[in-house]
Amino acid sequence: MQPPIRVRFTAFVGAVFLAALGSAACSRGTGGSSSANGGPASGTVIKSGVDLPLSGSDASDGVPTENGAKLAVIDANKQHLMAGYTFVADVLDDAVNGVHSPNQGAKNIQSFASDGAVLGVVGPFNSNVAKAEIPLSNNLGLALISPATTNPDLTKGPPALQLRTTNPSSITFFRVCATDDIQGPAGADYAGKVLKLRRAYLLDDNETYGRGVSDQWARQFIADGGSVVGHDHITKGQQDFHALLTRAGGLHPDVVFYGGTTSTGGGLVRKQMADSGLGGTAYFGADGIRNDEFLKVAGTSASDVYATVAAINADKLAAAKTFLSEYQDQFHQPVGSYSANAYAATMVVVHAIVDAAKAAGGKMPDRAAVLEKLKTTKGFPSIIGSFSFDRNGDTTNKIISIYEAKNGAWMFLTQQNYAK
Amino acid sequence: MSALLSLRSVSKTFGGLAAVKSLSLDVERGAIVSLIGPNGAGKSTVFNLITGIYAPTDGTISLDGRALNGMKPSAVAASGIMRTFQNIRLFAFMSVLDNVMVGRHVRMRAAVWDGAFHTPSARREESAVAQSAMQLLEFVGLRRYAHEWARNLPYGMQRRLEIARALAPEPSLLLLDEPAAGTNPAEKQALMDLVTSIRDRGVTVLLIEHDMRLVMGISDEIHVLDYGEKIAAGLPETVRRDPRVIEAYLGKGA
Amino acid sequence: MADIHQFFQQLINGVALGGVYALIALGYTMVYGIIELINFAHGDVYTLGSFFSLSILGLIPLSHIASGPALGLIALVVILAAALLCGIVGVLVERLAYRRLRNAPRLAPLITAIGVSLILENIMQLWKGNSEVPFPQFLPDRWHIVGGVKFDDRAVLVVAVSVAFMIALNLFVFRTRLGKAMRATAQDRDAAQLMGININSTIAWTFFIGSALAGVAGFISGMYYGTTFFLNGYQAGLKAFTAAVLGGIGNITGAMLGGFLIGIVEAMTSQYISDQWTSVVVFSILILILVFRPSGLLGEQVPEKV
Amino acid sequence: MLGGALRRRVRWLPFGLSDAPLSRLLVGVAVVIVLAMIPMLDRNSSHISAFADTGYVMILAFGLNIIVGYTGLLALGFAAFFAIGSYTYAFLASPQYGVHLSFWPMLLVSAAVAAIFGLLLGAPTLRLRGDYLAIVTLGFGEIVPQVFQNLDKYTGGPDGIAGIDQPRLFGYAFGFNPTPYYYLYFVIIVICLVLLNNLRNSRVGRTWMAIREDELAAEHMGINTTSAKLLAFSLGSAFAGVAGVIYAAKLSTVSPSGFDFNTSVMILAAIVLGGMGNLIGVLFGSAIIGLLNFFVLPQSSNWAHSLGTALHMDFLQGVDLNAYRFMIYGIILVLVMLFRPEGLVPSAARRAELHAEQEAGAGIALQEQAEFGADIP
Repeated sequence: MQPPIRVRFTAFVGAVFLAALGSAACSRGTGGSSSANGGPASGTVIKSGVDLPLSGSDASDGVPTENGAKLAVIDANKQHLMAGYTFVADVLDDAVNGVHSPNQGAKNIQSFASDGAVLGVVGPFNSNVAKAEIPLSNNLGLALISPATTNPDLTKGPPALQLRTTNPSSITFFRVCATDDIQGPAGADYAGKVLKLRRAYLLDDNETYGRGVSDQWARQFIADGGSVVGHDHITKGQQDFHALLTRAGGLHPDVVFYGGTTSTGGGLVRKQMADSGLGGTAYFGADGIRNDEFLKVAGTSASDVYATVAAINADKLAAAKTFLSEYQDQFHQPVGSYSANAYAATMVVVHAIVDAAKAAGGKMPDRAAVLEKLKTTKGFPSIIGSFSFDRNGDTTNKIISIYEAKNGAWMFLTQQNYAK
Repeated sequence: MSALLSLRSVSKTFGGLAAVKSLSLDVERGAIVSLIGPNGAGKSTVFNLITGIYAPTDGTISLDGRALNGMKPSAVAASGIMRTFQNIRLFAFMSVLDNVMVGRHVRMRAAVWDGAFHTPSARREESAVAQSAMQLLEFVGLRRYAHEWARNLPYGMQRRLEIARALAPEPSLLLLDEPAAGTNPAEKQALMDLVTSIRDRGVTVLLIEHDMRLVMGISDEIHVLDYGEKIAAGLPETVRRDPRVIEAYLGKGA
Repeated sequence: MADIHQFFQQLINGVALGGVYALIALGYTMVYGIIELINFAHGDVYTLGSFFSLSILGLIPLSHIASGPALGLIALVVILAAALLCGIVGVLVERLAYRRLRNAPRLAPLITAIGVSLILENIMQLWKGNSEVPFPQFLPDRWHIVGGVKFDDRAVLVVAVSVAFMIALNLFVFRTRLGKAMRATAQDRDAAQLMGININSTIAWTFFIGSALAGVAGFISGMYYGTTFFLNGYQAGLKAFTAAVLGGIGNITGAMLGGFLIGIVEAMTSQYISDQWTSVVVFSILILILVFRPSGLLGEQVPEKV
Repeated sequence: MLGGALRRRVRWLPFGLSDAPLSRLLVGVAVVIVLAMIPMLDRNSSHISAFADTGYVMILAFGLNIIVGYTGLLALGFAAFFAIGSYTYAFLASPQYGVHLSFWPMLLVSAAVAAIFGLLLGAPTLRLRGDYLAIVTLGFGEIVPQVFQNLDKYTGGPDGIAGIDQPRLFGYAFGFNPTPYYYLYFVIIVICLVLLNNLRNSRVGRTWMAIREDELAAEHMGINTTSAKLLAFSLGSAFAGVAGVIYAAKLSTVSPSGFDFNTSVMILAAIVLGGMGNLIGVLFGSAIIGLLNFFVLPQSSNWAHSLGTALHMDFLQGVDLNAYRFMIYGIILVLVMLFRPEGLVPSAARRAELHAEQEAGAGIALQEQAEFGADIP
């Protein structure tokens, strides 16, 4: 006498596993993501991965940057750079709960690596995400070109060497923006020499980028004759800064420097400064707050606010004219600080792929070949000016621009090239 | 020969309220001793004092000459006193067999790794315990339900299962808290037989019961509590005729 | 001197923050008192309160209204509307998610409450997105200086509104029939039922009042911080729960006291230890209180039934 | 006859496998073979990666199931122990301190460290009532990631620790290839299943369940409930420690944000969905939650985006189902608790067997009851 229910259970177990298996098999090859290309895809697809924070507070940084990368892919296809091949931007979001996440970034790189059609990745936006991704890209031999990560330790010196765990001698991480050892001091010079500020209170979000840029800023600010009256860290996800800012108010600063992004609290801090008696105090930050989200969150407090950006202002460049008009036509929204950089970064990747393909006789190149081409990039003409990558993977084009928030908008003040 | 369980001037007060007042009581080895009294007389408090739920405010409780004061319930159980509960407390979503086996745990030695790796010694122990548990279930007449959830048994059987569980570690003393509550006359008779045969296995029984026929039928000795005080003690016939007992049960002027 | 000023300045920050915590803590404590459930979703009802306020304010052409009294009236209307809507949400949650489980093992409604919390958070995310939402600052920016300590109208508003609602709640619970019914149900549900009290409606009212107070807290925190965020309720709810436990859970006065104390502890930690450690300090207090004095500051020790 | 053969037990098998009838062993072996073949059938490594990640959900769910399912203690901050396990490995096998211990012994070290923290938290708190315990563990779950975040000199702060070492086995480097991790999880899960099933049917397992069913009665049966609960708590935490090591190694990075309340909720949802206290249920529950989290939701966002591109419907481009996965967990928790508190997989098999052994009309009113603590087939 066989109990019938056991048979049913056995069948159930089997059925569920078969179903799982079936779904796995069926969905094979559908790992594609949102993509943009000019016209219908034709021929073999070559992907450029795009890893940026695209949701929540970080979206106001990530989305304009993503647009820049997408536009580059569209243009590359229009120009028919490679016969028989179509370029596709494969976009992944590295924000979790609306804030950039190193864990998610690492996961994204792993999924790019698992797709043979991805020959290079544009991104990430945030330095701590890059810190988690570089060891992976180094191990996997997958090129990573960041439009916006500015922490110097990602490319220079022993800390950078430590990130290249598998192949210390091989560079896989490149960037087309300047770094915080330039951005920080440039901002400090402006604060001290132009705005004549003397007493700075520093606040950072304790992330790679925020901590680094505030230290760099402070060093130069002191060198310029100013003094730092206090330096505190805030915690991600914090909402109430009244107590912290009240304490800061007791130190009587004439400028508060914030190292971090809007998503980690840059806007909220500015907004709550007014409640704590710091309403009339200047606010200085770096590229992490130079976005629309900051203006939205800070509201009426978004004035007397200064921010540096480690990239050129595309509005001022003749070479970027077509880019700017195309961008408007395509996306109907303002360009971000790093849209043009993302366009340039994507173009560098695309051209490296094309060059590598030429060297391989028109066949689809492998990642190592693309990497080699990137390493030897010299005098690459781009909409943000012509640049090369140095032996660390940094751009030779080191421009810092400075902005001020006034009446709910960012106004361009000045920019300077720090290339030696 | 000294008594198995002895309470010496045990008192327990809750706030200002005395639940048990200076109670002394001996339970002789191999006897069936009953504790009776009207509701609220403090009988269950006595059980809770013996088993370590409450610490006595005053007095000493000892088993076989060893003091139990201040022991946790688990230590009391380990020293050889097992109990049942007035409102049945079985492990509802465990099998009947598992319930009895849990009762035997005090005497088992298998540790985590023995359990996880099913070491030979653990396996031997496990099957020996399962076998003796099956024998106990046979003894209380529940063998055929060994693999049923405890909660699926009817009320009377749950009472018997609780007894089997309490007998599992071969205790020297068994405390039964109103085992006949809610059972029908036929079940009562079976219960009387069961309690007698438990005594015949060499387990001393201390019983709280309301059913006078049952108490009078099986007890070797009866202690009567009223308002936390012992008002009478002795053989069933003596207690039955005691005017203070009659008064306590039926009220003055009865 | 400066140190003393700093201390009082922080005290004001702490009291303002504490007022918000206290209002939320009241809901935890009332619900726990009556059905012994940690209503995990309560913190999200608070955030919902600020979202409701935001939407109602969006309907009012604020820029056309200039006079002070009219703005005050608007504030009052928005508070009451947010309270009403949150109260309704609270009652719905109780009806749909908790009532069925009133006699289930304790863990079941707690797990359900976590589920409800997640659902509410995601509804808010769908509604307003997952970034900070600015809150209209329609009250004039007026500063007061008392003995060298500066504070603005919004701090006054937060403290005044929270204290006013706490007084109202106390009067309600101790002076009205429904309040009596709530206290009786909290004492002994079965006995209360035998005395002719409608248990279901009493519990529903408890949820309504607790959630309405959270709604009020949502409005004033929106005014105070100038922004709101769909996940705010999680941390704020936990801290308010800590406040309720600190004061003695089930005890209304205790919840208020606990709320203000937690607020002050946060501000002082920020001033004298480090702002980064405020959450750790608060949650350590939670653990220590539960371990060493589960009855809290004002609660009574209730022995478990054997 | 065949039925009889299938019900027979195979005496010579070790580790208690011989206690299961042949039929179940055959089903088990078949399932194991099928699952072991998945990486050969599906060569998309991002799929394999998703399946592998489901493995850590399963191990965590096993651990939490000991605490919540077997022993009936509601622990809400379980991710804290996952974090402790991950960071222990990250400290001792990364450039952070320049220490590079081998992966394999670290599985045990991290398990032990997590278990010790389980003991430290449990010792003072396990006597608390159920819902208070839940809140204490929740508080602990909040504190741990905050501490990792704030002690930036030692832990890398909010950025966490990157460049964590990856396992090698007999010279074979796992690297970032998900397939070896899939098999590693696979082997560990099979071992866990066998050991946990044994444990459940042993003295320790029965003790836990007795505490869950009636703590006072268990105490009166001579069970030291405090030490039994501590054992459950620390053993459950040890599972989280093991999961943490593999998780950190596979991702090669840890940061505090990976261990927040949401992670604890995900694991709780997994065991509630499958059926608390029931191993097969927990396995199914965590498989469903894991696949949903790592496979279905990320894919479905892509599908929505592709559809949006194809149909020129812009709003579909913005769809991000991933961001709403906690909505799904919330709905799961509420619906399961309201309508099916025993979870999706009640152990029908065991009950059927029991019924078959009883004579018809045994006089027991069998009710359709929730089956906590059901057996594994």
